[in-house]
Amino acid sequence: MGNPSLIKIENLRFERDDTAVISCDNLYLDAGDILQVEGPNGSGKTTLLRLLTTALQAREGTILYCGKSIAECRFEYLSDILFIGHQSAVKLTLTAEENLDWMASSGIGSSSAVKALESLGLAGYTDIPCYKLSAGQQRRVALARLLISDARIWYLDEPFTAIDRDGVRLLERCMKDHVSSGGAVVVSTHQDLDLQGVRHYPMLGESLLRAYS
Amino acid sequence: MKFQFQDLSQMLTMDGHGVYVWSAVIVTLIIIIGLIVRPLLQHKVALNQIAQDLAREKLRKEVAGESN
Amino acid sequence: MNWTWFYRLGSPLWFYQTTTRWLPWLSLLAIVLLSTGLIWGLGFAPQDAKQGNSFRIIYLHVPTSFLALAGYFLMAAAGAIGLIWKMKLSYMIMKSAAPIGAALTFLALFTGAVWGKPTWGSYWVWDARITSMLILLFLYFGVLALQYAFHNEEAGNKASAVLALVGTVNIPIIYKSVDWWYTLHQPSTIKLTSAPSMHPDMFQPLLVMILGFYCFYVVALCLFTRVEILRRERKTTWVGELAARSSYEVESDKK
Amino acid sequence: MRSSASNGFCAYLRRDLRLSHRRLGEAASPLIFFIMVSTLVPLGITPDPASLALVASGIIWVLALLATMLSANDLFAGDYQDGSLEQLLISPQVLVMPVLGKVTAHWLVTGLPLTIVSPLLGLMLSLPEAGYLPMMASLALGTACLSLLGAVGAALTVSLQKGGMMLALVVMPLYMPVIIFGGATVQFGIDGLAWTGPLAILGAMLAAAIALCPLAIAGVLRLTSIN
Repeated sequence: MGNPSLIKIENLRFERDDTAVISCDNLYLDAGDILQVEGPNGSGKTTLLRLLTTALQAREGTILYCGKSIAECRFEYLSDILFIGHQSAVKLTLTAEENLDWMASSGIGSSSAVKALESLGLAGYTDIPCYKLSAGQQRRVALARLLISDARIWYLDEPFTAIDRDGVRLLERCMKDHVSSGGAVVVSTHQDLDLQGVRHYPMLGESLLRAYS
Repeated sequence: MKFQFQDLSQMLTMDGHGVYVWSAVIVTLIIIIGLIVRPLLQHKVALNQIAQDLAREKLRKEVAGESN
Repeated sequence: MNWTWFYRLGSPLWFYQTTTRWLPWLSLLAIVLLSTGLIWGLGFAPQDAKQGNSFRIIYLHVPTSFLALAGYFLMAAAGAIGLIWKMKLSYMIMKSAAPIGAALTFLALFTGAVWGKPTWGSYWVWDARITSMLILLFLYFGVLALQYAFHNEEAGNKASAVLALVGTVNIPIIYKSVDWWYTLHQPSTIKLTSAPSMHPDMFQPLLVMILGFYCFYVVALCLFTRVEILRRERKTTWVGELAARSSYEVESDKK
Repeated sequence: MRSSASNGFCAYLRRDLRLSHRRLGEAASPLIFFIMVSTLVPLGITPDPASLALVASGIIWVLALLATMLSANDLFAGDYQDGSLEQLLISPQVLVMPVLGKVTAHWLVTGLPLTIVSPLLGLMLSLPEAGYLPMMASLALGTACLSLLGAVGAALTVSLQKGGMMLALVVMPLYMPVIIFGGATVQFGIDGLAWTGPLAILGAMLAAAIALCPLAIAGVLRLTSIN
């Protein structure tokens, strides 16, 4: 037996008002992995990511982080993850730089905010309020967190929404750099990633599950 | 212990306080009975609903079985 | 320690079956107690020397006030059990207790107002106890409204459980403050607190009424909870069988 | 751990203050509401100073309560909509401190300005002179209490579309002790009684609220914001 996986899910089940939303097993994540969660709309991709980030609590099953249940090492686990969801958590009245600075000071990690924004193609836009930016640019502000964070595990929920082709390539490079330095990524997207060694994890909606059983 | 009124009509008027006493009694009774009847009706409705749902599902399964 | 009884208490099926057995007897007891108490109180209890016959409203006012308050604490306790032990049944009880409690609080206020008119010449006075009762009604409204505002039933249950608990912490504070406020502003013309020792002939029917109302409360709570159980457990086999049987009975009745 | 806890408090306090600074018009609206509605009172009742003096303390307190309650709804709504709340819930820190920071910011933006302009309202409503100091002292403590209680309501209703009215329903009964002792402090001052008594009780309520409300808010946010 080698080291335990970074993340391992055992028999996870989540229900909402007594109807099963997802049940998943056999999901593991090692350092250097990129895991692409796929599935039709409503199959529970977002729910899975929110379970992984502890925003939701599962009814049954456990999530193991380095072999320990995340309930036991919640603080360490949360310090080691970064989640970017549908909602970007960007405050529109603040400038891009202030947004990033704020995200860094709330425990995400620190390095130069402006540099990160510039390397995501936002040079010259760092000091104007975010409501003046386009949707794609706002998205880039949120994604700039990836560059300043020292979290090992990234959870990205539909990160390519509103992002142009250059942006997609940029983001893919970010992910590649991250995993080659020992990180891991879980990403939910319908897009085909232009990356080596992406593992796919199909999500089956509850209706599909029932049809198969 | 003895009946405090000479007859029922006197009990109804209660020396002028009858309106107050009896309106309190009537409103209380209406609400109490309502609190009992409402869940009883809903109980019946819920059971019928569930039975209908079950029957519909059964029908759907049969149709699906025939088509296969 | 054997805790199986505790978990069995949390089972909706167990609750449903047990109440099916006990409800008829309890309802009978409630009817007997309430009708005895009512006839005794309205017809046979001696009249009050000062208030005359209007005092007979006490036989409705006091039990409803008792239950209005006790019902709130019961609701909060059920909510707390739900939050701590994640027991589904206790959320159902909490949800059922809210409308019953609100109705009883309204009754307490209504009977109080009707009692007030002949006794002090006014339907409404800002007396400490009446005002507290009104605030209690508002607390019930808050819990009820919150319950129905959520699309997600679980979130609604949790939110209203927390609100009920926050309300429980606040009830003593509210009562004390309102009491203090009342003594501050007490108008000298109206003196409400007239509860000297009651004559036993007056007190006995009151006791019967209080007991009767408690029985009624349990019956109503069980009935509401049973409906809630059916709704929440509709996908289980036992509810399915129950529904099938009842619809079969209806069919055979028609024939 | 400790440094990160106080960090969370300061970080959220600073951010929320900066956000309201950027949207000064929105942040000032409770204050403007407070002043504007108070001019309705003489129009609705009477311009007679003697009659106004009788009700002035109560009206100022009721208006302060309404202004605080109306603004409490925005306490978590913005963060919920743009996803910041979710990030807060999964951040590795004790939730109580950021929550307390946010509530403090809310008080600094609503309760404190209300307290500062209240003498103006006292003037307009011809509040007797002896009432000014107790009014300001009680408003300062009382609005802090109201902010904390309002935040509990805001947390309970954060995921609802029409949270505003629901918030009012939920927190109004909880506000009543505050308004009783707040109004009494002013009245005691006017009547020449020892107004520090009710003020002390208001302070005790605030202390209890500071200890309990953030815990309740943190718990409620975890329970209900995730839908």
